[in-house]
Amino acid sequence: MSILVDKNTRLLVQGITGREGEFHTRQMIEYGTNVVAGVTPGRGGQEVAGVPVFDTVAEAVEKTGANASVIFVPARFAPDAILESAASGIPLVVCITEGIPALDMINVVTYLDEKGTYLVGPNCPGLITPGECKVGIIPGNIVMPGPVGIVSRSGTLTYEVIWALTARGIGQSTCVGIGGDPVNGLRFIEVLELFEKDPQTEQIVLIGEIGGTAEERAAEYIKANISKPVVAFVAGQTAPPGKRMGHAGAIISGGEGRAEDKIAAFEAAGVPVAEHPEQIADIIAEMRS
Amino acid sequence: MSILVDKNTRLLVQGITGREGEFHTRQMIEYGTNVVAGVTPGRGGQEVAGVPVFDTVAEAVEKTGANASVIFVPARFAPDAILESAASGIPLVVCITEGIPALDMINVVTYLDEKGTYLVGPNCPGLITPGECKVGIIPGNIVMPGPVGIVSRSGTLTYEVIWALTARGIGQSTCVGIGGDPVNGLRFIEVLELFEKDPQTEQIVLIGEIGGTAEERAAEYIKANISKPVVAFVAGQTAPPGKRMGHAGAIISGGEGRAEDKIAAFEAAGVPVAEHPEQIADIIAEMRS
Amino acid sequence: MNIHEYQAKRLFARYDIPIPGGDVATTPQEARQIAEKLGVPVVVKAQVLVGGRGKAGGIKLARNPDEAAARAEEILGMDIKGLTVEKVLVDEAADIQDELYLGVVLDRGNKRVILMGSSEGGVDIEEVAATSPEKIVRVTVEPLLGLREFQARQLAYGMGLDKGLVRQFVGIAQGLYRAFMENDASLAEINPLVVTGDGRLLAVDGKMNIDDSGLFRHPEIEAMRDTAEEDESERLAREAGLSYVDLDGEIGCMVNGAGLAMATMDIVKLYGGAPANFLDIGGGAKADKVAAALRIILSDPRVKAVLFNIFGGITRGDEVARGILEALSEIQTDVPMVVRLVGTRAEEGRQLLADAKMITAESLSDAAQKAVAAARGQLA
Amino acid sequence: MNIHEYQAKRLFARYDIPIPGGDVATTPQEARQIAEKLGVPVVVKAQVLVGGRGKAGGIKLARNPDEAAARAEEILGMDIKGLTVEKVLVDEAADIQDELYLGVVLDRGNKRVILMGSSEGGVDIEEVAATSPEKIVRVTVEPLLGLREFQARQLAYGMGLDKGLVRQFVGIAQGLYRAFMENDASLAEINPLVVTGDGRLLAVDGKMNIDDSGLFRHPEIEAMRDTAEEDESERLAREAGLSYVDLDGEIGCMVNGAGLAMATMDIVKLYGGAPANFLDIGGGAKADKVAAALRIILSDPRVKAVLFNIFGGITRGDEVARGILEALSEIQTDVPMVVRLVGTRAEEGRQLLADAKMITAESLSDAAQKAVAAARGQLA
Repeated sequence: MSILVDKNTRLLVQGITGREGEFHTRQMIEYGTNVVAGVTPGRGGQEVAGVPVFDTVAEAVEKTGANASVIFVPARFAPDAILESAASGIPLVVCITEGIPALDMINVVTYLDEKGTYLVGPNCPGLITPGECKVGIIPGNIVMPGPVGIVSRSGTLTYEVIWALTARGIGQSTCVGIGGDPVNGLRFIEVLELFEKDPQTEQIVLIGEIGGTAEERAAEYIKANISKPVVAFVAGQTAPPGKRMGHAGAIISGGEGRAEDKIAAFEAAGVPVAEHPEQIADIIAEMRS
Repeated sequence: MSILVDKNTRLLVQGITGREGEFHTRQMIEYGTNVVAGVTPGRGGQEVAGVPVFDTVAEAVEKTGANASVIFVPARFAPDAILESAASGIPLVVCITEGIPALDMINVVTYLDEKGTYLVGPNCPGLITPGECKVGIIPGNIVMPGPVGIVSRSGTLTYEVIWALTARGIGQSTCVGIGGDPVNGLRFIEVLELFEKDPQTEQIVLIGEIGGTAEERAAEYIKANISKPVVAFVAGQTAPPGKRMGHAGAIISGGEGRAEDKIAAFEAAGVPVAEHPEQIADIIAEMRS
Repeated sequence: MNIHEYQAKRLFARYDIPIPGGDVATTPQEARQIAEKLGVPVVVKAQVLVGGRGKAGGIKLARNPDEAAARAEEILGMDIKGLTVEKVLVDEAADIQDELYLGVVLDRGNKRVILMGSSEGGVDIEEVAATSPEKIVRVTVEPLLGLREFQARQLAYGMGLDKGLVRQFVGIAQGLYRAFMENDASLAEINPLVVTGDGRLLAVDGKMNIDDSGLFRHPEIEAMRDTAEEDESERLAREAGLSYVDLDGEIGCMVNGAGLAMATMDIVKLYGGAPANFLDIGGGAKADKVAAALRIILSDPRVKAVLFNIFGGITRGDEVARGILEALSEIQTDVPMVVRLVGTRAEEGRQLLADAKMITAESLSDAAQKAVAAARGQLA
Repeated sequence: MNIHEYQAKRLFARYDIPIPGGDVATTPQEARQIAEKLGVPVVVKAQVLVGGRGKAGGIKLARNPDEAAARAEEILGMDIKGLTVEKVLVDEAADIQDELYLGVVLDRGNKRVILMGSSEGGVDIEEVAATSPEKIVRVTVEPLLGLREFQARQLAYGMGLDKGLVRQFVGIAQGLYRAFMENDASLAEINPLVVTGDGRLLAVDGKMNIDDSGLFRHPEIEAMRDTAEEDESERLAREAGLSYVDLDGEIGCMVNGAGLAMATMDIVKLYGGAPANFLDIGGGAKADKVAAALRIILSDPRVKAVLFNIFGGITRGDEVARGILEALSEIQTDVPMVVRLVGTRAEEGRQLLADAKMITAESLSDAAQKAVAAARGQLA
């Protein structure tokens, strides 16, 4: 078992004919992901990496039975791409694209919530179920199948943690990068809930960062609802207020979003907080021993 | 029993300080309706017909526990008034106002559907549960309590039918005028469903008219779901296509909305269709004998 | 409210929808000048607010300015379904390779705005819907999202549009949707949307209906109202705040409430008569409104009897009676009148009318039968 | 991106929000002229993109043009939290009877835009939130509906606004909401919104932050960017497409990925150092971008050591190495450098750097500790 993606995932790639889209399509196929369709308007009938390309998502879904999509289109077309997948009945949409205006995302996530469509991202590395399915850009060579579920607002920081776990021989059930934007799809809570229900997952790693209050909410949720051990990490203890630290959502503002508050919330919920990324793996290893 | 309104209805009147609002508030109180609050922005603290006036619906609900509202404000303020009631948690909103642009109503009904708020109208006479509660402008002196539920797109035509029933000694459970606009709240189907569940209601009268396909849908629904006898009437058999017959929604256009199609749909569903309003009462009387 | 083709197309053009060059003429000379200025073959099109112009001979091709003047001469003044042609549109003749349909309408059943497209343009879309429904593609607009690009593309691909035209089509669909929404339309239609020989899309015909309830916020559209095209009675009724539709029968009807007014018309027909009009005086009408209504009814020479059917709620029987008397004090008429007053102050109303030589009736059936008999001269 | 008070207020004025008369001066003479033209007492306000101007002496009253010039003289050139005042706003002094707060912000937790109002204006709203949270009224905007009038009224009544001011307030709230939405703002704030002695509402101060991701569709706002106010390194980084924030420490950091960059800063601190910057070179950076990044880091004289932490995914270790070598070929520097390369082509990268006298590290902890030691001169 695992969450969100597995061997049964039939993936559609939006923006498959673009440079990024094509590159990562090849990487995903190489990893073993079942990429069944690509979509680029006007390119219907072509093929990319052996994958048939369609003009519309609706047609691609009809012809190939795609049940997940990943988006590699530029920011100004990405909201439309997300909506197109959701409107076509795809239950899981993963948006890698960075730089989508936050106000555009409000309407998009509202619509997806109404439809019951899962959105991962935007501005995220996607997700991977080791040995089964990779959707997005998380390097396939650092993961291994195992018991640890990872949910993170970050990209490379997540790779760092995966790397440290794998180096200690501890595999992962599913690694989910939920992205660094202020308005996004799945949050910590929804992913925690999925890990709680997943029999394969034994421990959970949560990687947060400054900005917003998602970590505080997650801490409360963990205390009330999660029986599995959780280890947290919060990036940005040294970040100054009012400055955007790379991610659109990584900013301390309006008196909220400080790392210290998030760490305090986790500690109050009984969740150990690692001091640096590699320590996460140490704590997990200790828990498992 | 009855549907939608009864002795427990605590009514709020939006636009209570207007000419129409005040007149009908007095009429409703005279009939025995429990009018607990009025709302007119800027007039908070005043009284109309002994009813306290508030500046906002939220405050009125908080202070008086109103659980239904009726709207007598001009068309350009009515959408906002409907939304204000729904947003304040009122479960039943009745909008008498005529002349609200159809496109404004699309967003309004979408929001109310999401909230689960019932809307009766706009452009309707409201509803009355004889002997218990009158919300709107249906004359109280023509109704009497009894077994017949009435749902209608019309106003005075409904009075005509009520009059004919009462004249024959047949009372009504609840009479609901759903209004003559193309985009409105409750439709025939929703009200039929309520009548089907209401133990007091033994027969149902459905009064339709040209325009749209609500009658056709109702006919299908009756065939599939309604066990109680229904008598229908469709106004506008002599109406020419392309002309709006008074009600914004009463227009045959785009090949739909003809009386003959509606009548045929009812007949196909086994619903007797009266040739003129008074005949409805005759058919009901026969059913009951 | 309906607007003319030329008005609709000018409005569409404001939303970046390509339309043919052209202008409106009210004389053959103007038509010639427009054709000269355009310098290409033109189409001369009657501007009347009714369908079926083409079949009636209201649309004609002209290869040069002289022909344009001649065709305009033929069309201007023509009677099309009872309306006199006062204006013609002189448009560049398009090089038509293909004809498509694109429309934005209100889907009342689903309480949504929808777009419809079809590869079968240039004919009545209802005909296409009846004969080849699979040729019509629909997308539903989510109120939260508006019309999205992907939906416009779905329409385009669904219609089998050439890939090279999709981008143009998306722009046109979005423009038409905006024209619909921003003007409180109930219909906005391009039929045909033409594919030209040189691979462009062109809105050759345009139609737009505006929601009367939304007109208050569009004074520029209200100003487009062609009162010359309006029936005189309907114009007077509109100005008096009455809901009135002129019909062909001989029994004038005055009723309070739209549904009851239709039911009254229907029952007149049921008993062998024919209604001369639909007329709803609305709720709570005062005497002056009633008087105006009666004057309008009596101005129709076909009217052989008048039927008053008033179910008093907010409307008061005595007010209605006063209005009737007011109108009759000015107008000499022999037309027999049947009055049915029920409800609020009906008794007072009946007393006021006692001296006025009215035929009274208790029930609606009774009133209708009496009106039919009266129109035949069998009563009064 | 932040814009100046005067820019925010001019933008607000386009949405019918009343603002005081006034203009911007860069010299005392200009300030005098503006005050003359206004002909009333004025307020001279430093225009800097940082909070706390008032406490720093950047806002001063002037009763006449001479005083305006004198106050401008004092304020221009002043240093406020490291920024030099280049411009002052000379505004009519308002007759302040009461000070309110009105703000539009993005509520990230609920994925909604909200409006906040408070009767406690003129002070930091976070302070109000901390000390008297009941004084803050909030309404949440439904994406389907936008800000509705009833919500603006709820705010007004909730703030205890005088009834006579509610209509004005509703207009201002709707204007501020539109200014927020139509300009892709993340914050739009009027603080204080002043009630004047003659019963008007006036936006005396204004603040607006714009979502960088939305800037592409607002070139007129992009043009408001005050590069003079921008840190030179941050400007260079922005132009190179790098995500960079200048900090006070001594260890320059170059990392791929925002989260990892923050974690790298944090671990530097954990081991007793202090980061000189946040720097994310992004995914898949090529050599030239890496070189630009290194030039920016080395231009900071406080930097005593550089830490490269690259976890290769899309980013390739060899590209990063080439960029480092490219920059070092131009710059003479003695600053010690610690390199940690992991992942894609890390080995190739390490080989390329073998001759460059770099300190290498395997783990992030190791790298951080070595960088801290190097900055102290204990390594290299």
